[in-house]
Amino acid sequence: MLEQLPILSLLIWMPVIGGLVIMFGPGDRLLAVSQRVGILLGIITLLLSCWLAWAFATDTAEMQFAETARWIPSLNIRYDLAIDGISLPLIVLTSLIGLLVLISATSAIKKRQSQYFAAVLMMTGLMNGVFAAQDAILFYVFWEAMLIPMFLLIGIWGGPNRIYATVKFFLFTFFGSIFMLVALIYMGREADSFAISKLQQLPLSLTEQKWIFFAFLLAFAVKIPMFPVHTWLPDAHVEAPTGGSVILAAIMLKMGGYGFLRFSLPITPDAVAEYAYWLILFSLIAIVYIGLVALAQKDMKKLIAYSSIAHMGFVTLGTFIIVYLTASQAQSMALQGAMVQMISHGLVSGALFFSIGVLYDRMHSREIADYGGVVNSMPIFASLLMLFILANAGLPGTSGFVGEFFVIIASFQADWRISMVAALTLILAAAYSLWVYKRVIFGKPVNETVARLEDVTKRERLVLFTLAILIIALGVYPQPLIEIMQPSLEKIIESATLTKIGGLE
Amino acid sequence: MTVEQIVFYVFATLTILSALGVVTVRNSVQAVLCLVLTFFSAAVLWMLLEAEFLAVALVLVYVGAVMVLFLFVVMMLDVDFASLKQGFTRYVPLGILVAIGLLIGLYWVLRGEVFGLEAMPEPAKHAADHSNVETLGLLLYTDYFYAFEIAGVILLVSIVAAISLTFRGRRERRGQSVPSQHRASKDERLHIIKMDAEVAQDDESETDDSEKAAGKNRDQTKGETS
Amino acid sequence: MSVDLMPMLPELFLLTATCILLIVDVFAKDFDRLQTYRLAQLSLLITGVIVIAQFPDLQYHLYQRHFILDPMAATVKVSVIALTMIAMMFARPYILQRPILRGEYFILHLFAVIGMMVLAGGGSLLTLYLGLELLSLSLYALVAMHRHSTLSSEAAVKYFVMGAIASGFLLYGMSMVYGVTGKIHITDIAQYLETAEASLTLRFGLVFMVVAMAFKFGAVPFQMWVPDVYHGAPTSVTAFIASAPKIAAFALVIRILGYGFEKVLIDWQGMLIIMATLSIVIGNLVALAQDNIKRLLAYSAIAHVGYFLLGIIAGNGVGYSAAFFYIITYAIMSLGGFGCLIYLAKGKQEVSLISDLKGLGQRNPWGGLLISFLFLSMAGLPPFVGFWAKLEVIRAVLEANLVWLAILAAAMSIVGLFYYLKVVKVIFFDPPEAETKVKAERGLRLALGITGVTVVALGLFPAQLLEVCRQAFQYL
Amino acid sequence: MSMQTQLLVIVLAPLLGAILAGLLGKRLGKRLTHRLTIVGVAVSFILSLRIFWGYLYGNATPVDITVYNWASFADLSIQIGFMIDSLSALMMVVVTFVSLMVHIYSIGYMHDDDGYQRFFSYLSLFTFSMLMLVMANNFLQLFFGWEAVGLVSYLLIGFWYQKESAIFANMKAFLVNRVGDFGFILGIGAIFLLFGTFDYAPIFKTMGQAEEIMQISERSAENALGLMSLDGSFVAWGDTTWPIITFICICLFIGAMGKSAQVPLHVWLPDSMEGPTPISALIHAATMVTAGVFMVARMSPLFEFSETALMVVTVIGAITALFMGLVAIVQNDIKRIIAYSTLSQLGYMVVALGVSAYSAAIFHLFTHAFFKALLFLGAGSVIVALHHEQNIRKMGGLYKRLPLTYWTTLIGTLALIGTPFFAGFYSKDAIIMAAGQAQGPAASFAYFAVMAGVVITALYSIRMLLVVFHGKSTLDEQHLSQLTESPRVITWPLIALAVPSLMIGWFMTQPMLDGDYFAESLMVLTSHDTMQAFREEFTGAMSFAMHGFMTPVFWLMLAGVVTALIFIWFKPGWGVAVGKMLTPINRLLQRKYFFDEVYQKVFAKGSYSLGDMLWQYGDKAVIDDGIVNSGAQTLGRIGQKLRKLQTGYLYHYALVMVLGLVALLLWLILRN
Amino acid sequence: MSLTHYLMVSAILFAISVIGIIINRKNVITLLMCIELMLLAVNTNFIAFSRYLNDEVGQIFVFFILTVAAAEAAIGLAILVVLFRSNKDIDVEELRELKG
Repeated sequence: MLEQLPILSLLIWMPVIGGLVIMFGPGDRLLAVSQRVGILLGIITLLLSCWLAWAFATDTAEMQFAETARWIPSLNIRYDLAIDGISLPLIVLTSLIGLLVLISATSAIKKRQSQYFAAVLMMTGLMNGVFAAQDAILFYVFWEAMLIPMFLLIGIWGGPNRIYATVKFFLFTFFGSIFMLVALIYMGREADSFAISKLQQLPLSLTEQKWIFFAFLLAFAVKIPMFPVHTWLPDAHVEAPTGGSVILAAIMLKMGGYGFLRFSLPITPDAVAEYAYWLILFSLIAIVYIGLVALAQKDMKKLIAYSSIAHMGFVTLGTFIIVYLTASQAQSMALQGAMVQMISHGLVSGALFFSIGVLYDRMHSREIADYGGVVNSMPIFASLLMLFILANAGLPGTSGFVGEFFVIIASFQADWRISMVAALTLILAAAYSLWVYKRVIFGKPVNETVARLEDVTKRERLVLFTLAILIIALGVYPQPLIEIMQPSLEKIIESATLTKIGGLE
Repeated sequence: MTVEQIVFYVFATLTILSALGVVTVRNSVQAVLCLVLTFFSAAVLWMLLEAEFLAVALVLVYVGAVMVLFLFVVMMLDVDFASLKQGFTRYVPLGILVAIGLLIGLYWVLRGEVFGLEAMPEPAKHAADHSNVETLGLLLYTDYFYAFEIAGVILLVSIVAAISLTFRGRRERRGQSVPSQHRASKDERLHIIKMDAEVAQDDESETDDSEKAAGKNRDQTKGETS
Repeated sequence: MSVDLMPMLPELFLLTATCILLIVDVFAKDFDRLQTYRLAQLSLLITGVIVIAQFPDLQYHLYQRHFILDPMAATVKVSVIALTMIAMMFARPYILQRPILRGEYFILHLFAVIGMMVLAGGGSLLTLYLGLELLSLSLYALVAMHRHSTLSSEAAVKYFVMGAIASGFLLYGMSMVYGVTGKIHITDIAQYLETAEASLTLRFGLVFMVVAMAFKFGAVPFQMWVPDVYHGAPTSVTAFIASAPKIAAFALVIRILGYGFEKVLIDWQGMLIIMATLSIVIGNLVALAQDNIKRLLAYSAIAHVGYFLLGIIAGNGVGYSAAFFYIITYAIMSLGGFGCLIYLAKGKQEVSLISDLKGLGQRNPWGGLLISFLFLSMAGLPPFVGFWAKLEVIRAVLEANLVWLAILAAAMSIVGLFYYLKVVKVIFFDPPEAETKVKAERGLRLALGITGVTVVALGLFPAQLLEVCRQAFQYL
Repeated sequence: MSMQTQLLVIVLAPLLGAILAGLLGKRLGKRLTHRLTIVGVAVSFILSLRIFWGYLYGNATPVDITVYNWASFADLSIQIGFMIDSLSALMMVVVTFVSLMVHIYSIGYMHDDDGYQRFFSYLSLFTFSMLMLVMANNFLQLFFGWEAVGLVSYLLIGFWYQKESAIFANMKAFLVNRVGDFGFILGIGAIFLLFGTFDYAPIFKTMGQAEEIMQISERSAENALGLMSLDGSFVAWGDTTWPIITFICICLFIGAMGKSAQVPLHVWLPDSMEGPTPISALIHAATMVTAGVFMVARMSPLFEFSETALMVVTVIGAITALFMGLVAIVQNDIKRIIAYSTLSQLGYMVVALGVSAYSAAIFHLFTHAFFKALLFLGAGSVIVALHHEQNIRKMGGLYKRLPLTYWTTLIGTLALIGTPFFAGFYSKDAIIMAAGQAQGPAASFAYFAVMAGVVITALYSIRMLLVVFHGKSTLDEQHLSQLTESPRVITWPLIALAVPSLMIGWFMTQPMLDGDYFAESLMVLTSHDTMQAFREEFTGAMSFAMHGFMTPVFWLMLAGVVTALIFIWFKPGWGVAVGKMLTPINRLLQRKYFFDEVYQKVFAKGSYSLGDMLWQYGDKAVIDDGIVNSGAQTLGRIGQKLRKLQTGYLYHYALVMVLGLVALLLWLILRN
Repeated sequence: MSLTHYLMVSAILFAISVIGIIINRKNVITLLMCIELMLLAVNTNFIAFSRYLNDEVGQIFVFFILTVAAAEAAIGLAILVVLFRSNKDIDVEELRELKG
């Protein structure tokens, strides 16, 4: 029965339209209705995406669940949706995180809650769209459209310095993506089609590739974010409401990594080969430099934000190291590492931001110095946070380990020095993660408020436990995920390692 | 030098000089008169170019109507011309420079090699019975009827616009103005201002202040309703 | 000699209706000019219907080739009429509260529409000039309509003087063109250029004309009037000036440059590149420094003209249709933008500073949302129509192999986004200073709704409009 | 039960106990919690023992079992599985046995603690992790276990999370271990580069072939590696190159240094004594800290092929054995003394590894597990009796009050100092002998170090024993009289550990050192075989023990004992005097060679301030203020400047327009 | 008389009008007059061309320009009146409420 439904469209538009309906329908006046409808939509979205995962054929790199329709015939822009092995996990992740954010918002958000619901739902749908779009312009539309609800999310429900943060966020990301648009149009003209698959096959000279590569790089590097265009992220995270941070960290950053895999590698393989050296260098800087910076943070959210940047450094490292790898095993391992790291970071950073949200809702402070000894009053929370912190530090058995391990091992195959620098994260990540944990959770309660904190509520427990289970499950048994992604990654490797300029010159 | 040439040079010089007068003389009335002179001498040049109808029209319509309108306005506005700042801006040199540059450029494209007699010989003069008016009329009402219609509309617009802009209604009318009453909104009539509650009576200065404020407020309200 | 006047029916009908309305207005007793307003709207509607009913599928040169009827002309006419109707919807409540309320206000709109229709269908330099003047004269008068406002009259004087200089330039250029070619018809000029080399004199004339046209759009360095007039004119008039006339001016440019001087593309292309670059850079940068919202929109208009010119620069059907699309959508957006300002004006109080919009999102979520849509659309963000416009012109520039220009345009649109965001930020994130809810009359809300919905709807489904714009240039 | 089921039960039983105790602890209550976890560990122990028995007395062969496919792609598959051979079987028994004892002991020790259930959960979790480590059949799983035991160690050191020193110590422990892991993971990377797999079996097989080549054709190790094309090398920096095999071994050894607390990564172990004493016994003496030793032994097929790596191992081990022992002499905290002793003993084991006496190392690991756990538990018993007093200067004369504790501790001490017939004697003397047999300067240094270590060990052990149990009590009589022996749950494990401390050497020397117990699991090249002499010389425990009296080792030990007796017992004043004479050295030892201070300043503070600097200057000043914000401001300023051009003067407007016109005309002319 | 002569006269007129607009600080009326001058230059141009091309279209064009110029003058003056009424002044230098 489900096979006949345009399931990807549903995944995109159901939340978007649902969000609009909530905002202009029941709204805040009938908050209970809004909440229920919103969560119901979230659940349905998640179920649908789970069904996708279930029905997904894992033995092929073919695009699946394809939907296609005319959209703008004069420009040959089509409404093409389909997913492959790298889209699917991200879509499931998006739907899941979207739902969890909704659930946690019911208690955490005090003002204009229905609008918050609407924004989150819309964002969920649009992000699903980013991962499902197979037409470059459609992709771009989702990519940019998503900024707007996020902009509002930070701007309306954010912290004191939210306006600076949200404008900076918006401008940074726009700054990146506008050049991508130029590149897409350029290629669309050459290929007479905006279908991503066509663009991937488009023969391009090295100069063209370089320009296009930089345009893409800007877009994805800002989003992911790579050093040195990362400074929007700490600000945005700090000021965003919990849900905003979660979505930002868990999914939005992944779009950068997804972009690299979907666009940069297959479309500009020669330019990638040309510049991989620098990208690897910047990834390593992200890992070490940002790791050190994270150590010095006094604000919990900022710390996690910086740690996100460092973790995403592994994604870029894994993505670009394949240029220097020859063995197919190692190449697969590198990309698998990058992908698993993305999914895992989605879960872990989401969980961490939720946890900070739990604390923030009680104490209204993100300063590490305001906390201490939380474990005394919130033991369950402390245990869960321990798990997340350790996953953040990449402890084996949690999902955080898998990606880092793969990337470190794979990069070793290219050059042990790269691997050595990357492996420093073992120390740095542990240092900043455990140190913040120590200061916040351990010790005697620093003040009366901390001593009187209530442990996690049922709702919070549901959210955190869900993530905890997934984090462990992925760490202990990543094979199902890897199996889904492998054929698609192989295809990417294949196109990324084939030169495009041979035929031209 | 033929008569024609003499006429040309005389009136061309006159045109240019009087045009310079328009931009340089202090008094606006004099400037208008200079402009009239410019038009007159230009009309003579037009005559030389065998555009009799237009030359006449220029004098009749332009000098007779438009320039009179200018004069009329100049005088009606009753501007204290003496108080108007005299002299030119410090942009005079720049302005002149630019204009000279423009002129050189124009000379270059209009120079003898391009539009001289060799390139563009003067056509034979029309016979004496040739009616310039007739030719134009024929064209205007046939080939150019569409443009002619539009020109009519333009004149209509100018009439409507000029009246609409300047007509202020009869002055003596003193009835109520319904539109202005309609326009008024509540908050323009009544200002509700925040005042401190009445405090102990010995604090005189404060009551004084609030009374003043209230009084001021009353004045304001009055001023706006009247 | 009998002439078939049917192709001119829309113009004729509108003119007749306007004349009748002029008389009706004199005798109308209602103080709020409702009757005039309604009749004006009705006549526009009927005109529009006639245009659509007569929508040509070929290019006709009629009335001694002074009048061209082709899809482009018809499209321009329809959009001009539609935009004027919306502008009048915005205007009514605005002028109702100010001493601008006169029947002539609407009648001048109608005259302006006639002028624009003439422009759209102008087949010779003469008719184009006359159409332009008809339009301009109406606009001068409209700007000065707020007779008691010093700002308004100052704006009118500046507009008038600058406009008159510009039309002087235009005429001077036309005279040169006439002198060299001996022709005033667009097709004749094109034909002349087919056979003869364009002399420097002709090109000089072209420069003069291009300057005048650039003035009409407000492209740098001929933009000086734009901020002052947008700022000083009554907001309802600004809304009108900023929308429909731009489309008409587009028609002018296409008729002259696209049809007439197609052969000397290389000359005017260079000029347009210079002007487009300057407009994009200066418009965006100066807009950044504005705190008055009308001026901000004015500078953003300058920037948008720069983007719009990118489409023309391409110098082919694709480019023109891109520019056409751009200008139509921009007209909708800026009409909506100024409409919002009318919507937000409290009583006689004008919205002038950006900070006056504080907390609008809370006081009136719908209004805030619509305004944000419009601003984000102007910034070129999907899923709003502005995005497609930007996409189209960038595509056109790339078509012309001007990659650097595309990149510059893209880069400056970041600056653009910055100041649009500043406004959106004020609307949504700043706490309101006054608690009063914004109330507005139905027509205004409707008009705003139309523009807002259009911006979104076209953003999601731009294909039809794109197709129409493409159709308009199939004869090139 | 099939082998796979057995192994799964061994691993999962403690895990199940841990999960139940952790999640449902509060609901289960204390009694049910400890019963559950003890049953879990007991089951593991019994099954482990059975397997061990099979290797010891039966003829069980190594097993390599895959449990599930963890990840597989591009014809690489990484599996979770178990490799059981004599080595891992031995480790399993040690782990489960000590763990069982500690579980039982903890019933008494932790009786009144609020975190009772949590404690048991951690203990069982540790058992699970440690079993995963020793039973792994591939590097990934090894690494998992490696980190998991580190985690539990972290949790347990910080068990009393309100104690500032504890939560500092646990973080320190984890981070220092992470430094080791840093090396370890690079080693794994190199292994994957060289062998293309993470599984032990193919690696061992390859190395076995290399060994065969060496033996058959009498080639050198390098030659053999070359034939197997395993002789790759990396460019380190410039022209320096490293053979991969050396790189692998050194990296792996860095991991081992972290876990087994070798200098300079030893700093965490003394601090880890902040945790409850049973933990110190289980994790920081018997099992986890020996994981490094186990790992190197497990990797003997690799280490054997790198002389350089073995040399490094020897030197590091020797330094640790000698210098950490010295520190123990001046410590006053009962647990810290034992901790430094542990460091020193670990040094012995590592020396043994370095001289290729893997079997001796493992044997010492084995005996050490018993007697050191015994010592810790004994110390715990004292601590409990004294209401958590750990300073030995506040103790004294306890032997009457705590007889059982005293006697068991005595057994442990005697085993530690290497009294013949006690377990420690066999293993330690074997190591010393092996070191003596080895060639080269590193081995000579190591031989000296371990010999000196014997004196030192005796010195601090006896000192501790005397100060705690004999001598004058600083407690008043009333207090003293209230002291009672610990409950049976505490004493029984002491006894249970005292028995193997006393006797295990007697039984095990034969199979492990003389026999071929490890034949299947350890690889020693003939040229390195330092245990050869041992095997030739002795035929059993008895002959070895008898020989022991005639070696200098015994006399050194005795000298140590006597010195201790003199300085502590007979002439305490001398001790003070000597201490004063050697003030600088004393101070150096008191401050533990300033490792902590230097690390704190250089690494902890250094990286914090570096991070802060990068943040303030790199992120904030340069990127944000320097580029982003100032870029925006510059644009704004340009906008303001340009805005000034709009003067409002009509004639300016006209001027600009005309200028524009002229400029365009000029452009047109110039263009032609 | 060659065409150039006439064209140059009108070019000079054009230049004078441009100068007049730029340098004028007096009043708006002068500006309007300068514009009239400019149109006169244009008209002369057209008529001269018309004569030398022997083509009446130029004259027709002038006819319309004259018409439009008259209309323009009317509206310009009307605006001037409005300005005077609201500002009590027609000084060009005072017209700078709108700037920036």
